[in-house]
Amino acid sequence: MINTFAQIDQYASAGHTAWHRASALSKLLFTLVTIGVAVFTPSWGPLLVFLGVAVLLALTARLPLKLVALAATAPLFFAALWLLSRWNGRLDEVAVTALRPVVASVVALWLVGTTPYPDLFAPISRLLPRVVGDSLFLTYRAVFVLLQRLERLWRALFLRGALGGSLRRRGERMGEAVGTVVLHGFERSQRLYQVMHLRGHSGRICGCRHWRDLRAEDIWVVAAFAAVVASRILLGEVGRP
Amino acid sequence: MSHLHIPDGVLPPLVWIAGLLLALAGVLVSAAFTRGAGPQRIAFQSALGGLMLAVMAIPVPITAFDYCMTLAGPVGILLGPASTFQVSFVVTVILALMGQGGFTVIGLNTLVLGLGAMSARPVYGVLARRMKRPHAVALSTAFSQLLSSALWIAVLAASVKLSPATAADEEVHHTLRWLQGGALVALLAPLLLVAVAVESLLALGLAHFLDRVRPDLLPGGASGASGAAVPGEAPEARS
Amino acid sequence: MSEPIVHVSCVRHTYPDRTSVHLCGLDFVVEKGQRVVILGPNGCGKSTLLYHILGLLAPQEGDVQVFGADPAKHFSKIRERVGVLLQNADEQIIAPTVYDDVSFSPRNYGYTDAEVGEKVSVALRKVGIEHLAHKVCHYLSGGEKRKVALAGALVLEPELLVLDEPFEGLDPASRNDIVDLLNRLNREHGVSLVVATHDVQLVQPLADKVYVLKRGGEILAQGPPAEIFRDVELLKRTNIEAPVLAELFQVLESRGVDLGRPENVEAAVKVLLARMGAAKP
Amino acid sequence: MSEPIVHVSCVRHTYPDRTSVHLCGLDFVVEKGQRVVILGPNGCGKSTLLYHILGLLAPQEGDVQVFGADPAKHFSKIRERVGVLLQNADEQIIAPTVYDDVSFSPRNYGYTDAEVGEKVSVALRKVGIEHLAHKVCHYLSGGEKRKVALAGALVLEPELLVLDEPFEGLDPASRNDIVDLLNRLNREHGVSLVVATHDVQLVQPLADKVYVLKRGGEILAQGPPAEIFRDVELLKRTNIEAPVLAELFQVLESRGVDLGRPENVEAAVKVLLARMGAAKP
Ligand SMILES: Nc1ncnc2c1ncn2[C@@H]1O[C@H](COP(=O)(O)OP(=O)(O)OP(=O)(O)O)[C@@H](O)[C@H]1O
Ligand SMILES: Nc1ncnc2c1ncn2[C@@H]1O[C@H](COP(=O)(O)OP(=O)(O)OP(=O)(O)O)[C@@H](O)[C@H]1O
Ligand SMILES: [Mg+2]
Ligand SMILES: [Mg+2]
Repeated sequence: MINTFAQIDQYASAGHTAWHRASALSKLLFTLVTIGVAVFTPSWGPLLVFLGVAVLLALTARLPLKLVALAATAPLFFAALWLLSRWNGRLDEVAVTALRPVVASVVALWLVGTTPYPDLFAPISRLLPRVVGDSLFLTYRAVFVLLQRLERLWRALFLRGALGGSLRRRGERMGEAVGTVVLHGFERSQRLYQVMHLRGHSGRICGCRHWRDLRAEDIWVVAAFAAVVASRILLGEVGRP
Repeated sequence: MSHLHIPDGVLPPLVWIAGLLLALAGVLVSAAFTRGAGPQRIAFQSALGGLMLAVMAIPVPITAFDYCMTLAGPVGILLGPASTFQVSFVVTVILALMGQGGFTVIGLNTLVLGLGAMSARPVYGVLARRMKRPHAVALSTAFSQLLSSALWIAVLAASVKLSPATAADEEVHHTLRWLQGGALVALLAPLLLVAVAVESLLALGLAHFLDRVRPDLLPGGASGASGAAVPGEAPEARS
Repeated sequence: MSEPIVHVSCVRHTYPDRTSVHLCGLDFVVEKGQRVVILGPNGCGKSTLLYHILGLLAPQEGDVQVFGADPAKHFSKIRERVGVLLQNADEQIIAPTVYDDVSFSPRNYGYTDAEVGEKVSVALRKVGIEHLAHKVCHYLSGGEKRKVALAGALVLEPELLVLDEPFEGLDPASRNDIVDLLNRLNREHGVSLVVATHDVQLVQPLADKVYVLKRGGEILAQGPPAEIFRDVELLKRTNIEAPVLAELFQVLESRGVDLGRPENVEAAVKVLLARMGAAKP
Repeated sequence: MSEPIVHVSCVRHTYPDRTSVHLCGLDFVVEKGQRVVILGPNGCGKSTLLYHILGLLAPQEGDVQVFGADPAKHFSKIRERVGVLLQNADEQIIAPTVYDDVSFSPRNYGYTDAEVGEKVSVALRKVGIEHLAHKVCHYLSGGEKRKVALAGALVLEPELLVLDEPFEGLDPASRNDIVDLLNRLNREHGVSLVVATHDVQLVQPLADKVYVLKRGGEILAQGPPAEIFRDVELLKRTNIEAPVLAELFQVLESRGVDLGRPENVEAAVKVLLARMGAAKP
């Protein structure tokens, strides 16, 4: 997941597809509505269409197949536990239970894979108390700082012959390592936040691009939305358990 | 186990909607507590949130599944309840965006992660008077992990109870249900115990380090008498 | 050239671990259009001084004035007039791509898209990184990141630039590029500069005035670079070295050959040749 | 002095974002007891080269040999013989106190407590920081942290020291301290050095041999510092500047006054005085 995180971020920032140009707000609304529709859809017919739409979105956003597959399989473990706990032999119920989270997860991937984080957080942070909104942005940044630091730490441990020993020693060493990372992360976040203020931040994350201005490309988001609604209405009863 | 985030569309709506409402209320209440939070405080809580995410992103191959740590215990101790709840929320939102756990269950996931983490500070407060601070950190971490896991299983159980029975369910025999429950526990229990042990060990190492390098960050310490873990911190953590 | 825009007098800051930095001795003054360099050993308090100027630390004692305001209390009033580059440039990159990052400030101040685009492209051109506009910051080299951060500091055309070790980790050519850029900004736009650095070779081309701090924060001396670098005793006490040319001509003088203090290689060659020529039959 | 202990030939590494570094042109060779400095512009691949030597990156093409082994595969065999200081030295510090950190490697290799204590105090003495032994690393200044990291690298008495920009962020006196220390280690213990740096002023006192890389990783030239710094064309292409003295005497030579290439101020003063004296009646 460590790489997935960085990879998604990279695609969001560097991509140039129509989806990247569409506004963050419309993509966010589309994502929420689609997930909302999906979790209330009782039959696998429309869910299959949703999945098709979601995968199409992700692939036309030039996200690699591997990422899409990863997003599609991530929720399956929990879904399997759930099915195990109430197994009743109905395959159509299995299909519905598995498809809903997969649709949601692929749509979410498309959203974050086409929207740079400041634009993504700009609308979300407006719905939250200031402390939480700022913390969302800073936390996201902190992850990358810490991952980089962890990588360097791992390097140091490797070079200094530390990758061995008893479980207890390894645990303690890890703890110390995490300790240095905590302090480093704290100092870095503090400085980043200071710089944000110095550079004009005053309580509301400003998107970098056009998070709320609609553009021509948003028509494609509307089209995708239409496909979702249409299939829900037309195929609503197909494959109902 | 709290890291095993619940995805969208599996649990019945009643459960996740209730979770969402509760979590939103929690965010608003915690925000009221942290209203005066200075920039240092926000930076500190974000750094710890980032750490939680980063640690969750590193799989530790312990069982058949990659197990991920959360550091929820130490984070809860360092931040105090209100900030901890916010951090849990923020972490859950970012994970949802990254496809780990769903949007509709942001509430439930926040509650499972957050309530466990929030319990760490009070438990630590009690234990720290009786033993060395690192040991108190390790034990309260174990407690918070167990609480999270219990919550997680409770959510699952409540959902099974509340989900509408289909015609097929009527046919399923009672003993089969019990067997299913047993299988689930047999599958999860060892994983859970290993997880608690690893987390606590890590927490112990972290606490040893902080105890020597920044004792002021651990509550109940040298300058912890004033309770000010971070300069300019919100009043809530002083309570 | 004589209106003071920064005035720091006898400020004390005590860090949580009780390290105390007491910036006293002389007042730290920057006049409009002046280029000021701060020198001193590791840990003497250079960054602490800059943090006070930027309002990131509030003085526990003493007084700080920037553009007539107390930055710790009213920094938001003056922050549009101040551009900042902190010690670790990649810590101040906030947004994912170069364009996004440089546009961060103007967007925050509510400029329209057209204005933002205009300002950003001017800033990128000044620093010479137009070609990077749509790159992802994370993958740039150290020097490139620093230039991005500098463009972000310049984008609102500040009157005062505060730079903490802007040359660290840069190759020599990039260092010179930045010195040239700063001097151009100073000359053409009247930007005042406050720069903390360890690179003594760059002080003469960059500074009108040098402040020297010693461990603990005491401001020991101030003056034009040539004068500061002449004071061997001062330099030794503060872990600073004279630039090679200054040292060379210092030693020559001490051996009885006083040729002044040429500021660059060109000037040095000239006086040396003159002397050698003069000494010829 | 002629047994090669490091040999890198035509290594290519492509980063995930497709930036490709191709360390080709000349072979990179370090002989036993040699002091080698690597120069080159930002982002040319100096750190990438060092990572290959340390087995942190495996070559996708080409060949790396260190003490006769392939470090990417068998680094654990040679790890005790190699000491390392990476670009951000303070990120190499793992344990809370100085003593703990310096003793980290020997403890990992299973030395007894007495041996560990002995080794640590020797290492601390070499670097001159015995008085810091029981301090908490986190609160040390930049220069002190770097010395701690260096002591940690020295503690097992390595035969090869690999240093990535060890002078960055240090004040001039600390830089000289480290140069002196490295030279002493080389002289007294025969330690070989590989140092990547941007500080050209320190190259002459520190290096027997210089490698020059250009952007993309190509190894353009190698040779003793005096020779490298004479090649103005090469320097210009690789963003390097000659040290001030080299430049001064270069210009003097071009104006018809050839006084050789003195290596330090002392030597320069001598030839200049000699020349002036000689020119006198
Ligand atoms: N956050 C902090 N906590 C504790 N002590 C600190 C902190 N920041 C700085 N110090 C201490 O304050 C003193 C001054 O630090 P400062 O960073 O201002 O030095 P500096 O002159 O910028 O040094 P350098 O040249 O190494 O950047 C040092 O002794 C340092 O150890
Ligand atoms: N993790 C990475 N991901 C992508 N590209 C990288 C990564 N690390 C380095 N690069 C790229 O590889 C090239 C060589 O980098 P390297 O760090 O070796 O340069 P360097 O010579 O050490 O530069 P500097 O003097 O700035 O330290 C650069 O173009 C850099 O952008
Ligand atoms: Mg500093
Ligand atoms: Mg490098």
